[in-house]
Amino acid sequence: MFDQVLFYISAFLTVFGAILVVLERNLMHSCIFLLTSLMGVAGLYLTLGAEFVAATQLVVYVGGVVILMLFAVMLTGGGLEEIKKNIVSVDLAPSMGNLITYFWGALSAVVFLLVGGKILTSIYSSAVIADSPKLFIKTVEEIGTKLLTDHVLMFEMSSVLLLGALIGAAVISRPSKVNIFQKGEDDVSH
Amino acid sequence: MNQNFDAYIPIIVLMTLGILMVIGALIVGSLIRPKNPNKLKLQPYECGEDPTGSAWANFNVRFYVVALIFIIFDVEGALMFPVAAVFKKFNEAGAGGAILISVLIFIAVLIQGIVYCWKKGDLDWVKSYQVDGNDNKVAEK
Amino acid sequence: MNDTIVSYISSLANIEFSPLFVFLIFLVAILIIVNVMALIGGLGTYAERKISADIQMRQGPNRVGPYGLLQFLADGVKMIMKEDIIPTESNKLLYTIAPVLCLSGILATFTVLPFSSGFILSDLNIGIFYLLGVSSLVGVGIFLGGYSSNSKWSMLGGMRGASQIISYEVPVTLSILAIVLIAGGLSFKTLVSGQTGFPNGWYIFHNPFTFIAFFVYFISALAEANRAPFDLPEAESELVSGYHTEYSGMRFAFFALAEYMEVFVLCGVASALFLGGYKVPFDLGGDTIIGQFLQIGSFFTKTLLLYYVVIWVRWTLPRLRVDQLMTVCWKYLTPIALFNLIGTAVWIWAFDGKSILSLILSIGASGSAGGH
Amino acid sequence: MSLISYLVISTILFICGLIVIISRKNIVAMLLGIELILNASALNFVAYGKYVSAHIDSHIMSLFIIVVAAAEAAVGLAIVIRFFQIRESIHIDNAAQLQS
Repeated sequence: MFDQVLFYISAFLTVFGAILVVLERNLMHSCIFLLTSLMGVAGLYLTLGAEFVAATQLVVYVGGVVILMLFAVMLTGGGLEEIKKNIVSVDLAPSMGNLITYFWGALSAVVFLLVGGKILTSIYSSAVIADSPKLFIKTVEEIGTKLLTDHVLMFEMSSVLLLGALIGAAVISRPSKVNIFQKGEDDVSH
Repeated sequence: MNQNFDAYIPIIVLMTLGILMVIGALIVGSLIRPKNPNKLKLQPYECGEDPTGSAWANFNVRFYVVALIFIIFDVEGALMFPVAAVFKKFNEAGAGGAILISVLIFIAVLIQGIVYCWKKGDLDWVKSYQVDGNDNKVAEK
Repeated sequence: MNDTIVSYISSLANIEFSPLFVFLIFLVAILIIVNVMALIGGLGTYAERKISADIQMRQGPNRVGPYGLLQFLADGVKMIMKEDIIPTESNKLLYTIAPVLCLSGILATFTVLPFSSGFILSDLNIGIFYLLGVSSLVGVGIFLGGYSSNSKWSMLGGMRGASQIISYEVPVTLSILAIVLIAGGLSFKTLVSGQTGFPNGWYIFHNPFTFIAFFVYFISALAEANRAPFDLPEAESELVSGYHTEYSGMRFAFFALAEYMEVFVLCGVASALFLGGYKVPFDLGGDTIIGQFLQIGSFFTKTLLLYYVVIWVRWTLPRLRVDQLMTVCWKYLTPIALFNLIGTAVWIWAFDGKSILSLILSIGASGSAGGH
Repeated sequence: MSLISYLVISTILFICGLIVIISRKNIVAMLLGIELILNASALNFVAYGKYVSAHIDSHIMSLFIIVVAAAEAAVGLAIVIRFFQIRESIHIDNAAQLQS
């Protein structure tokens, strides 16, 4: 019984947060609604029996990515310039091309919709057939075992990925030392 | 199977309680507390002066670099936790050496990252300036 | 399968509860815990003043109730009667949300805090990892509190607070990983049950690396909870009051309450991971009700002793500078914690997970056996 | 509480992320949209893992999606901040040049 309650609460948080990320103009608020949505997704992981993934979602996203986003918004001017544009938040797409391009565009959109709908319905119908929930017990230890046996290459490669990300991001965001000296020389001349 | 989900009840209840406590205290307080705001009271505090400009100005990029190094180590910790949880079992089964090596490789790769940032001075919070005789700022080293 | 307080009670009384009863038992247990924690948070402010008065040879609060014990209630009444001020230039939504995030984040950690072997709300398989994740909500709350006020002092405090909390999470995580390696599990019951009631079985004395890891953890925990000597986010002599400069009345009270409860949680984790947690010597009382109360007493004794040390440190050491703070974290604690982690892993592999005391004893035994 | 409900939720997440990427002109906001999309994919992995294959590999896949998302956020935001330092703007239309 309670798993359904948990599911509905988490689903509400996820969808509500995601929609408000779209509609909210203030970037700081968007970050907070993203936080809501991410916590909702963590709750959905719990209903799926993926405890460890849920906790990782909390640790990495809530503790890391969201704070990083907030810092970035701070450092780039607080997201203030965007607030006072228009009430309907979604910007209109710039108009380009002529009637023929619009015709072909509409036609291809219809084709895409049909193909996509076909794929989606087949996915959903196959999903109904495969509807037999199985639970994992002690997911942490299974994940640990898998990480050390079958997926050990991924485990090691992820450390290389993180190293690359760390060095790359540190190099990119490092304030250039040349500027410091130039400013110092400017101070002398004035 | 039902029992499994019961374990998550306290999480939801406690988080809701956190929200309700704040709302409840504010509602109860609104019945008894005074409410006579004036313009000076609603100003941000700046030691008695009129505040100049918004506080939402640009900040030092150092804060960001620290957050950046943190997030990498955060993810590393998240990946290390399941491995650490099974290390003992593998060791008891006699496979400790191989596991130890793979864990050590994982950590060693990330130590290179922190060593790099250390060498390049990203871990220094503020680059300290020294002022020479003519009031010129000179970067250290 | 996750053990909960309900499964403990049903095993004790041999009854299967219906879902409604399960929920009610949880609710009652949660209300008890939250009330006790709020009391500890309130008494924390009292203890802080009394101990500081003791250290500075003053009287401290002594008017309200016996020995001034009811001072925190008087403070609470004062707080709730204060005017609720929201600065005009502030960001209303974020200003309201910030204390909620701090309080919810801390309250949610009580889910896994092990008061005794039975009285633990729910012993999740991912216990300690969950605690780390949820408590990082506090960092977001502090940052938003600083940002939303649109005051320069708050902004500085919030930025400092967020970067300090996230930085010091790295040594905390690494020190905890060293213990997880020894215990072989993430749930708090696994972590505590590997230890014994006497200090010789505590993980802090398991090997030299965990002995260092305890101090790394404790120092970092001080910084995570914004306690002196790491109380830069609210440094009252430089930043007025830091991230909660603009907060008044109950909103401020919730920030303060969250801070004091966070100190308790971090001390509780330290005592559970390093100091034997709820373990009682000779397993007195066993699994019965009396045993549970003894275990709760054991846990609270250790935790409150650490709580005392935290307050003691605050009134003894001067505050660090921001650059010193970052240097301590990244250039000292993190490398030491990494070294501890590697050292513990190698120790377990080399000595089959035995503790240093049992190694010495076995060497002594074999030595005496060889002598004969 | 069936597979379809999870798929619907992840579809909504994905579409919201896509709308954010298309409609917002702020680069940080576009990164928010990317996070939503990555979450949708990770959620799909776990949902299929529970209902279709009953294999723990799905959890590992979503773990790595989270790892990649964190690395992506770190590098992406670093680029944004560097861009802001050079151009004093984070409007995507100002990023039309490769040279500074």
